[in-house]
This record gives sequence, C-alpha cells and structure tokens, in this order.
Amino acid sequence: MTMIFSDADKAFAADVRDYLAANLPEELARKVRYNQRLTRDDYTGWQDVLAARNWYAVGWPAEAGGPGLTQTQRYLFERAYGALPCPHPCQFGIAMAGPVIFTFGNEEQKERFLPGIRENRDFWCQGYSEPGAGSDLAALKTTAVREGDHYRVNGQKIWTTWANWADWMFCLVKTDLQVKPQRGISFLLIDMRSPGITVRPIRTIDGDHEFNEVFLNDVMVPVENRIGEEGQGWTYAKFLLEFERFSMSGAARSRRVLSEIRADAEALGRTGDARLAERLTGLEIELLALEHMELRLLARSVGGENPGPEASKLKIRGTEIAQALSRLRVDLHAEDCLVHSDAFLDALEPSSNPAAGGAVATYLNQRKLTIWGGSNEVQRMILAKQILELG
Amino acid sequence: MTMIFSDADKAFAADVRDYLAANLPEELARKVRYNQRLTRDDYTGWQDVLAARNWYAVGWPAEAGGPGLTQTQRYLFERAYGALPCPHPCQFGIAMAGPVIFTFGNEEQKERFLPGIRENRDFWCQGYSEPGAGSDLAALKTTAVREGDHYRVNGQKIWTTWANWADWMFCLVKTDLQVKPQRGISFLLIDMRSPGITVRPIRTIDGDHEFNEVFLNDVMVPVENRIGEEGQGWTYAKFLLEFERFSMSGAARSRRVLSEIRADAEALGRTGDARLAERLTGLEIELLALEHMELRLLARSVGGENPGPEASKLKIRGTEIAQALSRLRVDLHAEDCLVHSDAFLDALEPSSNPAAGGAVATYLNQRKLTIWGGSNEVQRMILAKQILELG
Amino acid sequence: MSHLDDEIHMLAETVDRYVADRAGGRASGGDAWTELADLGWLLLPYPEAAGGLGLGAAGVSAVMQGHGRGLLPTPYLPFIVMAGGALARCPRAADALAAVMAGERRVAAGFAVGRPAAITAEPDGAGWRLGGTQPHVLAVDEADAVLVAARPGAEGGTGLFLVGLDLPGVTVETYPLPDGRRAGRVILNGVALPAADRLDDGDAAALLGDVETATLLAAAAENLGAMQVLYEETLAYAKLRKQFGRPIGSFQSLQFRLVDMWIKLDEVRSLVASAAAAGDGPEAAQLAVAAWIQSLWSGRSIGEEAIQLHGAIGMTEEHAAGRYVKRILVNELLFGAPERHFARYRSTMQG
Amino acid sequence: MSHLDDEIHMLAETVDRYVADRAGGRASGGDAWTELADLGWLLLPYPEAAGGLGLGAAGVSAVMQGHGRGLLPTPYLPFIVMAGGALARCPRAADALAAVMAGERRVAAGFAVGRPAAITAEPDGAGWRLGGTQPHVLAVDEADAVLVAARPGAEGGTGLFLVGLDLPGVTVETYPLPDGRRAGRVILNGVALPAADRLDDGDAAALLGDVETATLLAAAAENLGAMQVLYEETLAYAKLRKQFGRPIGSFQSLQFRLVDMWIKLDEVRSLVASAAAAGDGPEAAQLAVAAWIQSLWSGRSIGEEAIQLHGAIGMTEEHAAGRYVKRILVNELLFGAPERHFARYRSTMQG
Repeated sequence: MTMIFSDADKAFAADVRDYLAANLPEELARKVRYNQRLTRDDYTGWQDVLAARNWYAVGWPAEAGGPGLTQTQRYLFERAYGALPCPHPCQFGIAMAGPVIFTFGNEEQKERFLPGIRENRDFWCQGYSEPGAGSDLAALKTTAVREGDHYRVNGQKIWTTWANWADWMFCLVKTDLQVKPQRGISFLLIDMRSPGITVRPIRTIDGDHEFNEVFLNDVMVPVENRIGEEGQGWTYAKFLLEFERFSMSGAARSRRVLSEIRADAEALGRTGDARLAERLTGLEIELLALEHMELRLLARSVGGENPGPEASKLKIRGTEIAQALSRLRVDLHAEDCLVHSDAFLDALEPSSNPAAGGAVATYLNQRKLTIWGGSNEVQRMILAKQILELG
Repeated sequence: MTMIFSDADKAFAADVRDYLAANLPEELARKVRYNQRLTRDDYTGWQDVLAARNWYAVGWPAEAGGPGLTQTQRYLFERAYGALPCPHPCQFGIAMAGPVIFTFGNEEQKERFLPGIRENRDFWCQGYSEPGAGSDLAALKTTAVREGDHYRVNGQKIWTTWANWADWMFCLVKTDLQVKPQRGISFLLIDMRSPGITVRPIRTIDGDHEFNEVFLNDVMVPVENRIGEEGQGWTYAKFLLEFERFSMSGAARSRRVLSEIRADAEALGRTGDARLAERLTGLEIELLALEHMELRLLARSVGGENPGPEASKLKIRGTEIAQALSRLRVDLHAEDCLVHSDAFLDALEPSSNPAAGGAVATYLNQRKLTIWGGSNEVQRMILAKQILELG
Repeated sequence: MSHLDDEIHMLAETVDRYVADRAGGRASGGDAWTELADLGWLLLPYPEAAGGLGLGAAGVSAVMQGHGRGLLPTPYLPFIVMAGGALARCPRAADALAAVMAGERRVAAGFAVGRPAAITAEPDGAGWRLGGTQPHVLAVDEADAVLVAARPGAEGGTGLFLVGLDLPGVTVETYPLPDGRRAGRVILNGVALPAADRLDDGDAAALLGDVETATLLAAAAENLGAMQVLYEETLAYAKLRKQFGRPIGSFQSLQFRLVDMWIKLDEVRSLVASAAAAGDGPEAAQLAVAAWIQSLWSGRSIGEEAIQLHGAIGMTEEHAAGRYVKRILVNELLFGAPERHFARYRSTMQG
Repeated sequence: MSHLDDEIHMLAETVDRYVADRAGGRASGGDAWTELADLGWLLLPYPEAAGGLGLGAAGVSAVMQGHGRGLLPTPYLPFIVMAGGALARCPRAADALAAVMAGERRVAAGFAVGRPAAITAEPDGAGWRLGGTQPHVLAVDEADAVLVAARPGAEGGTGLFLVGLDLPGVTVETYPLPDGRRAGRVILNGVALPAADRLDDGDAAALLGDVETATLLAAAAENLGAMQVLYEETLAYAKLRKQFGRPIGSFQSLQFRLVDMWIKLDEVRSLVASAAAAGDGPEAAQLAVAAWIQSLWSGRSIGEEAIQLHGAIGMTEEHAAGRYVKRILVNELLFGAPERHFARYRSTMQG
C-alpha cells in the first residue's frame, strides 16, 4: 500500500520539472495562469516542446514509440506537470486515437498514424456524441454503409471539441442496423478534409468556441481506416473509457489552482478572512483525499491490477473539487469579476486584477466537467452496478 | 398573498400566550428546555391544562366538540405554543383517531370516543407500521377475520409510539386478502386491555423507550369498533396523511430551539465565534423561508384550497432544519456533551451545563424525524409524482 | 383581497403579457424605456403624494420578476429602484423625481450596496467639487445623469449629488458585464456642482440603507423570475429528453433533484412574496435581506442543476439556461454574496 | 512488498480474526487486556530499541481499525497510543513504558487533544504538588495510574507526571459516555509527588503535539473501522429489504447515496493508509490530521445515511448501526471537531 519513490524515479521527476520550467514560455504560462483563451498555435507549439522529449504521448509504451514509462513515472510526470501553469495537452490523439490504434489496429495502421500523433503533427478530434446520444452510445444514428472498399458515412456528430482545428476524427458509426447496438458499431478514422464534412461552431456560455457540430454528408471513408473488426467499435470505446476516467481526476491541476487562489488571496490582503481560510483548508483536505485515492489505485495498477470501473470515483470527486475551486475563485474576487471582456480572455487587453478577469468564464466553462467524459450521473450508475452490485 | 391579522386574531394570540405562560409548570418547562425525558404524567398533566380551555383538540371543528378555530387562529395558536417550552402534545388521539372518527365514524362512535379524546381521558396509539411494511402500507399482514359481531385479529405492529401507555389503538388490518391491498384494508379501534395483546418495548439509540412492538394474538374486536366501511381503511389513512404533513414542519419548535441555542452560546461566551454566528444566521434564514412557505400554504387553505401533497415540502424542510439544529447544539457544547447519564435525562440529577446534558440523546432521537410520518424519500416521491408529474 | 392585492394582481398580469410579447418577438421596436413609461411602471413604486402609484415593494417585485423571466435589458433596477428610490427619499429632489417618473430624465445609480461611498466632495465656494471613480454603474450608457454618494469633506456622513454626465470633468468608461448587460466606471475629476445639486438633508446614510434594502428585494425578485424559468425549462426537458430508452425525468435520482429545485424555488418565492407584502419597518427589512440571501442560495443551486440536467446543451450560448444563470451570477457580484449580508440580516432581527 | 508491509498484513489478519472471534462469541472470557498483551499488541507501536515491535502508526492503525469494526471496549487508544506514546517519548520513562508493554501497569491519559493542561504543579521541596481536575479521562476505572499533563509553577511550559490512582489526594469520578465506554474526572487535591515522577525533559509541549497527532490518526483508524461496518451493513440491507415490491437498493436515488457512502469511505481509507505508511515528519503529520478530519466528515455522513437507509430499525438499540454511530460521535467529542483542527492542519502544510 505504501508508495516509496526510488532515486531513479526522483531523478526522473526532477528532470521533468526542470525541462518544463525551462521551456514553458512566459506568455503562455501567463495565459494559463489567468484562464485566458489558448489558440491552436498555443497548444501545438507547447506540444512540440513536449514531443521533443517524447513526452507528448507520455503514456505510450515503448512498442508504440512512446517513452514506456512505469505507472509510477506517469504519476510523477503528471504531478510535476500539474504544478506548473502548462496548457492541458490536447488528449484526443495521444490518449484516445493512439491507444486504440496501437492496441487494436493492424501494422499498417500503426505505421501510418502513430508517428503523426506522437510527434504532434496531426490534430485529432473525437466523434462519439450525437444529438440525442450523449453518454448513451446505444442511441447512435450515424451510419456507414459499405460500398466496395469504402464506407459511405452519413450523420451528425455534436460536442466535437476542436473539430474546427482537427486534421483527423476518430468516429463511432453504425455499420449494422439489424443487430443490437452494442454489436453494430464500428470505429473509423476520418480525414477531416474529406468532401462532405461540414463543421459548425457551437459557442458556449463562457463565450468560448471549443465545441462543434460535424455534419457528415456522403463522406467516403476507405475501409482500411476502420480499426479492428467491423461491429466491434463498442468494445474499443469501452476500453478507452476506463483510461479516460483514470486521467480525469485533474488533481494536479486542482492543486495548482488551489495554490494560485491562495496566492491571490494573499495579494488581495485577505489572509485574515476566516471564512475564506476555512474554505481553502477544507478544499485542500478534500483534494488530499482525492490524491491519495488516486495513489492507492495507482499502487494497485503498478501491481498489475486494472483500475477498472473504480476509477469512476476519481472522475466524480476530481470534477466536483475542480468546480468548487472555480466557484471559490469567483467568490474571492467578487465584483472584480464583473469587468469581463473577450479582449482580456483573448489576451489582448491587460487588467488591473488579471486573476479576476477569467474567473467567471472559467466557472461557467468548468460546468462541463461533470457533464462530459461520461456525466457524473453515469459514473455513479457504473459504480452502483459494477462495484456495489446493485441491481 | 398577504396575511394580515385582525384585532380579534391578535387578541386570541395574546390569550393563548398568557394562558400557556401562566399554566406551564416550571419543572416541566425545564425538562422540555433541556431535552429531558417526559413521563406519561408529564404529558397527561399538561394536556389537562390544555383541555381545560378545549385547546387539546385544538384543530377540531365545533361540530366535533372542538374550539372551531379558523386556520389563521390555528396558525397563531401553534406559533404561541411553539414559542414556549411546552411539551409537544400527544397527537395520536387528537390529530389522527379523532379526525377519522368525526369525519367517517357513525353517531354512536362519535359519542362514544370523541369526548374521551378531547378531554384527555383516553391515551391513544397508532397501529400502522408492521415489520416489512413501514412507509409502504400495501405490504400490511395483520388480518382481521369476521366471526359474527367480532373480528378476530392476528398479527404484529411495530414502531408503535407509546403503546405502553395507551388505552386505545387505531389500527389498519386486512379484512380481505383476495382484493388488491388498497381495497382490502379496514380501520379498527382496539381496546389495549383486550386479551391477546402483548406490548414489547423497543429501546432506541438515545436510550429512550417510546417505540413498541404490539403482538395481536386472537384479539376479538367488536364490529362496532370498525370505522366506516369494511375495505375502506386505505382511504381514511390517506385522508390523514396530508393533515399530518401539514403539521410536521415543526417550525415553531425549531424557532424556539434556535433561540435556546443562541442563549446557550451567549451563556458560554461564544458570541464572538464567527463560524457559530454564521451557522446560526444561516439556519435562521432557512427557518424563515420554511415559516413563509407554511404561511403561504396556510393563506391558500384559508381561501378554501386543500393543502394537498404540497405540504410534503414542509415536512421535508422542517425535519431537515430540526436535525441541523440538533447537530448544531452538539457542536456548540462539544465535550460538555460527553457527560451523559440516564439519571440526567430522567431529571433525577443536576448538571453543570444542562443544555449539553440532553444534546447527544436529542441529536440521535431526531434522526427519526426524516424516517417516520412517511420518510423524506417517500415525501419526495409524492412530490415528484403528484406535483411535478414525473412518471 | 385588498385593493392593493388587486392592483398587484393586475400589474403582474400586465408584466406577464409584456414579457411574453417581447419573448414572442412582438416587442414594439420603439424605445423600451418609453414603453415602460407608457405602462406607468416608472411611477409605480413612489408614494401617491409624490405623484407615484404607491405600489411600493409589491409593485417593484412584480416588475422585477418580469425582468428576470424575460431577461429584460431595461435598467429598471438601477434607475427606478436605486436612483429613483433615493430621490424619492430626498425632500429636495421632487423635481428630479418628477423628471424620472415622466421618463424625461434617466438617472443612473452612483453607489454600491454595502460599500462605502467611493467619491469625495470638497466644499468649493457656495458649491462642491467632486472627485473619484465609481465602478460598476449599471446602464450608465443609457443615462443622462448619475446620482452619486460622496463623502463630503471634513463634515463626515454621506451626501447625495446629482451629476449630469455632460458636465466638464465627467468621464464614463463602459464595458459589458458577463451577462451582456452594460456598466461603466464614472470618473469625476474635480467636477463643480452648485449647492442645490446636493439633494440629501445632511446625511444620506440612513436613506441609502433603506434604498439598499429595497434594491436587495428587487434583485431577489429578478433572481426569482430567472430561476423560475430555469426550473420550468429543466422540468420540461426532463420529461422530453430520453436516455437509455426512457425520459431522464423517470430516473429517481433526477426526480429527487427536480423536487429539491422546486422546493428551493418555493423558498425564494415565499420570502419574496412576504417581503413585498410586508410594507416598511424592521420585519420588512429582515424579509428583504433574507429573500436576497435565499435567492442566491437557491439560484446557485437551481442554476447549476439546470445546466447539469440539460447536459451539454445547457452549456451552449444558444440555449437560454446559461443566460439565466449569468443574470443571477452577475446580480450576486453586483449586490453581494450571502455571507456579506449576514450582519445586515442580524441587525434587523428582533429578539 | 517490504518487510514492514508483510508484518502489517499479518497483523491485520490477526486483528480480523480477533474481531471475528469476539463477534462470534468466541472470546476467551479472560481479561481482555491480558489477551492484548498475549497477542503482542501492547508492544506493537514502540521502537525496537525500547523493547517494542517498531510497527509504529501502521501497526496502531491496524489494531484501531479492529477496535472500530468490533467496537472493542479495550482502552488501546488511551493506554497505548496516548499514555504509552507519551512515555515512549520521555527519556526517563523506560521503566514505566516497560511495565505498560508487559501489561503490568495500566496508565490512563490525563491530557486532552488540543486543550491546554488542566492541572497545575507547584514545586514542593524536592518534589511537586499537583492540583486541579482533568475531565473525560478514558477508561480511568481500568487504570492504576494516570499520566497527567500539568503546568508547572512559574517556569511555564508543560510537565508530564505519572500519578498513581491510589495516592492520597486523588479522587476519580467515573461516568458512562454516550456510546457506553466509561470515562472519569480525575481530581487532584494537593497530590505530593517526588521529583522522579516528572518524566519529561523540561517541556513536554512538543512531544505531546506528536502524541496528539498519533492519537488523531489512531482515532481516525477506529472511525474507519466503524464506518466500514456501517457501509457494509447498509449495502447488504439495501439489497435485502423490499419496499413497494422491490429491494430498496434498486431505487436509483438510494443507489447514488450508497455510491457516495462508498466514496466517502474510500477517502478515509486512503488517507488513513497513507498516513499510517508515511512514517514521521511533516507530511505524516499532515496526513494524520487530514485523515482525522476526513474521518469525521465521512463518518457523520455515512452514519446518518446508515440510519436513514435502515429506516426505523436503524434507530433501535438492538441494531448495531446506532452503536457505531455513537462510537464515531463520541470520538469526535473527545478529540475535536474538524474545524478545531484546521489550524493544526495548516501548520503542517509545506509551501
């Protein structure tokens, strides 16, 4: 149950910390620190910095061209990473498309797609959700009809993060309408420059544009872009889910946000505010509990055990804590949060209290955390069924 | 929507306040104030004081021999009553058996039973719950088989408050096992001195004895003790439920408890404790909202509208607030609550901090509030179905 | 039902129609403020002796609930409740108030709830010279004057000054609030005013306290209107939207959350109604402050639940949920979080 | 797995068996304290150099979880963790500690977590004279001595004195705690002690701080054991008990509440495990305090939910739920509510 770090592990953690600190551009750090909007170039530029050490695809095994870190090193990497105001790297290629390809893809697919993901050359997005089918994949409607060596794809995807920036989309489609949904779904990789694809932006309540609708109208996708067997897409999607939940605690990021809020409170001369101090301490302890839940689960997967559905608890608590922090920041800055402008969020305009500038937008934006990646209600359903075995 | 009190109403309220204050024995007030245990004599003695003004059966219409108060006067009575540390009068006769008898009973039954209830001569208890059938009356198992001019009753009741003190029990029994439960239940009045009745105490976690099991073994109940028609017991029970919920906010009592806790905090020199002050103010505002929800519902029933299932909201919030107050008292007195003794609770032994003496027992006892009278889960189910119309 | 109840009832129906017309695109297209003047809403809260309709807090509450339900952009709260409310309490402001009631003059509120005056006023001959910056003045870009609270020189207390925005030394910098309403910083740089433009009777602190209470109730009523829509939309959505083959409103955990939203809504509604009906005096002030605090407790929770239960659709700009949530949030930022008003609440408690 | 991990693992199995034996009525019937001595548990936390087993916080945590699961009445926490823990940190207390470890001497803890010493010690010739009342001394009726913290005369600081309960001037008044354990007031009325019975090295404040941290972790482990049973019993009951024709555990709102109980349990379990494994130093202290605070947050909520979900049956003295709830509640009253430890937590934070 104990987690003692070897000297080699400690040296690795120091290397990560030093490299990131030395290579994180000041302007980018400032944008992240103050919750300003990042551009595609902000992301890809930073991901190039990571890729230079092969730390963009940081979770990949050596066979897939990744760094082949141990679980412990992964944990130390995340901790060092989260401690600095680094952008959260785009996950759809490295954490989703990549693992499915190197686990279920054939050799040709691996050679064709993995280097572009690992080296941050291709920008990926995820085509799962559809209108009327969010956390419930059984309700998918997008069809792919086999025509010779192509699929003809028709349908609509929604909530597609960064489809507007993406080169590729991995996509769940229905290839068999006769069988029950779990058996008729396939996993396709679609070139976003294919004819018939239209991307329409969805603006969110924080004024941001990261979601999109993607319309697929007679899009022809080569059969060789299908991963694994036809009709097995559900299996691959499920395989991803547990990885996703494990990485969704956001504890390292929350730890950083907490220390930023504490620094802001000091800068505002609010250290004597007993209520604020209590809320900070309370959240700090909640976060500590989350970190140690994560460590224990990690210790078990070091021992070879798959984290499995238990990881849902990390997603639930991690997102609750992150939301509470985003609310606390609004409460701390109170009326200073009123001076809101797109120009500030786009880093064009300075602010007398920059920590307040993005507070409301972040609070609103973070509402998504308990909705996406399998809503927290779905996570609780998973735990009730699979861990508590309640019928 | 406004609730303006007439001069006559104000005079009535003053009369109630003055009479109660003048006639509440000091020793009894002290027991209530410090959450000590009350004896049967404590209750009946106090109820005699009420009955002397015909205020024991305070909610009864004049036709039933009650004071025939208006809804507004009822509200003012409860408010004046709650402001003083009066014992909560035993409800089973006046608020349950009585209303069913004067609404659904025949003339003979009214003459036979109502005076004894109203004048506090008979002590009643309620035989609804059975093992395996708490909030779910459809699962009742106690049977009553007609044999000439008697029913032969067999079965077991549980959670029967004060069965050990009672002269009479009103009881739901199954008279028809063939039809669906809602049609096969009858409402019987059972003399607790009948042969075949055994009462077994159930001690609760606060060390108190108010609950009992009642075993009915070939108990012969005259048919003339059945209220209304055979098979209609469910209807009469439902009729009572809405009355019960309306009276279950406990707002007046909570208002008194809140002021006692504030007085205790002052006596302990804790007025400068910011966290305590915030919790008190927060609960005070929650309670104010409850009081004004109740007033609005009252204003509508003055206008002739039945409170209906909406009254469930008062039960939910009222019990939540009462429980929060019982917890706050424990937190206020902290380690002073450790010196607990049955001798103190039975008012035999003084204490250096009497307000702390009953705090833990009360906290534990008050857990029942969200369980009984239709658990708060059942209240939410009622609201979801009947008010929100969710299927 | 009393005569006042009748009038409030009729007013509430007018407000409902007005909101429905605007929501249905049947707005006149004319100047919204002129519409409000034509409806008589600009006269509504003020005493009949001053030329108003005498509907007080009850009337304001009805109009503000409509502002919340319809997310109306008209600055009724700052112009009529705050600035106008202060003018109505100044014996020497009858002319200014008359102009406000007639819709001829639009006066913004240059003071903040629960904050000391940000402006200073130095005696200057027979008149005054004002300096300082007042932040977050709502809808100042629609106003022609601002009523500022200022600390007058050495004499202490608070003064109320009517400052035309076209005076030399006045600068206004406007910006959008997170919910799309506009506010501005009013910067006074040695603005010279004649003695007659100080409107209070020596110290405006007490009257401003009353105006603050009225402001909190009006803002609570606006929040109530907004969260009523959030609740109704969420309930309707829960009955419609299917997941795992069933309406999501058939899942018991969601049912219970919707019930709790309904109760929280009812708590605000009950306190706002009682506060609006309570007239003046300490009980009215207590209810007003409680209504405001409860409107934030309930509003946060109803807002967050509304977005969560709508799922991703609730996160979009196209969907109304976010706009209502932002309105309530901005009101909180403008008028102060619950705990900031606990001391005010306690000061109104009797016994 | 390290050697220590192995030993702890074996210890935990022994504890499980011991708890199961007692629950199954297979207790020896002999003196429980002698049993603990025979099992080696009285030696368990102390350093090997002092004759202990060197299992430290990890060993204590395993034994205390058993105390919570089995609601064991043995005063392991006050005698071994508190009094014994203090003796083990006093260089001149080797003999007393040896007697404690051998089960020959039973020393109660005459000091409270987070409270200044209640006893005063006046110099008296070569020795001391002690006076005052120490409340809530756990299991003092099973002890033959009490280790009291006292403020020594003019010199300041805190001294630790070993006081035999048979000494002249010592009175003990015992009473039951709400959970059935017993405690007592130790009243010292001019009790004369030789200089040798003061065991600390000048000021015991720092060592008592360490003992308090160890106490909080041990109490958190006991709470963990208790709430684990509450959770398991409630889950089992939800699968069994039917209402409206279905097991209540099939109602979604109850499922979600059970999931939240499971998560809250896991939060305590994780912090207790990490704290127990963390050895010494500030991170260990931080984890111990956090484990205690979390054990109360989770414990309150799991306890209240356990009673609620059991319905009326959970309210009865016959059912175990109430006994577990009371154990956790009494621990909170003895060792201090969460917020009382926030400052302690902050003082352990690094950077």
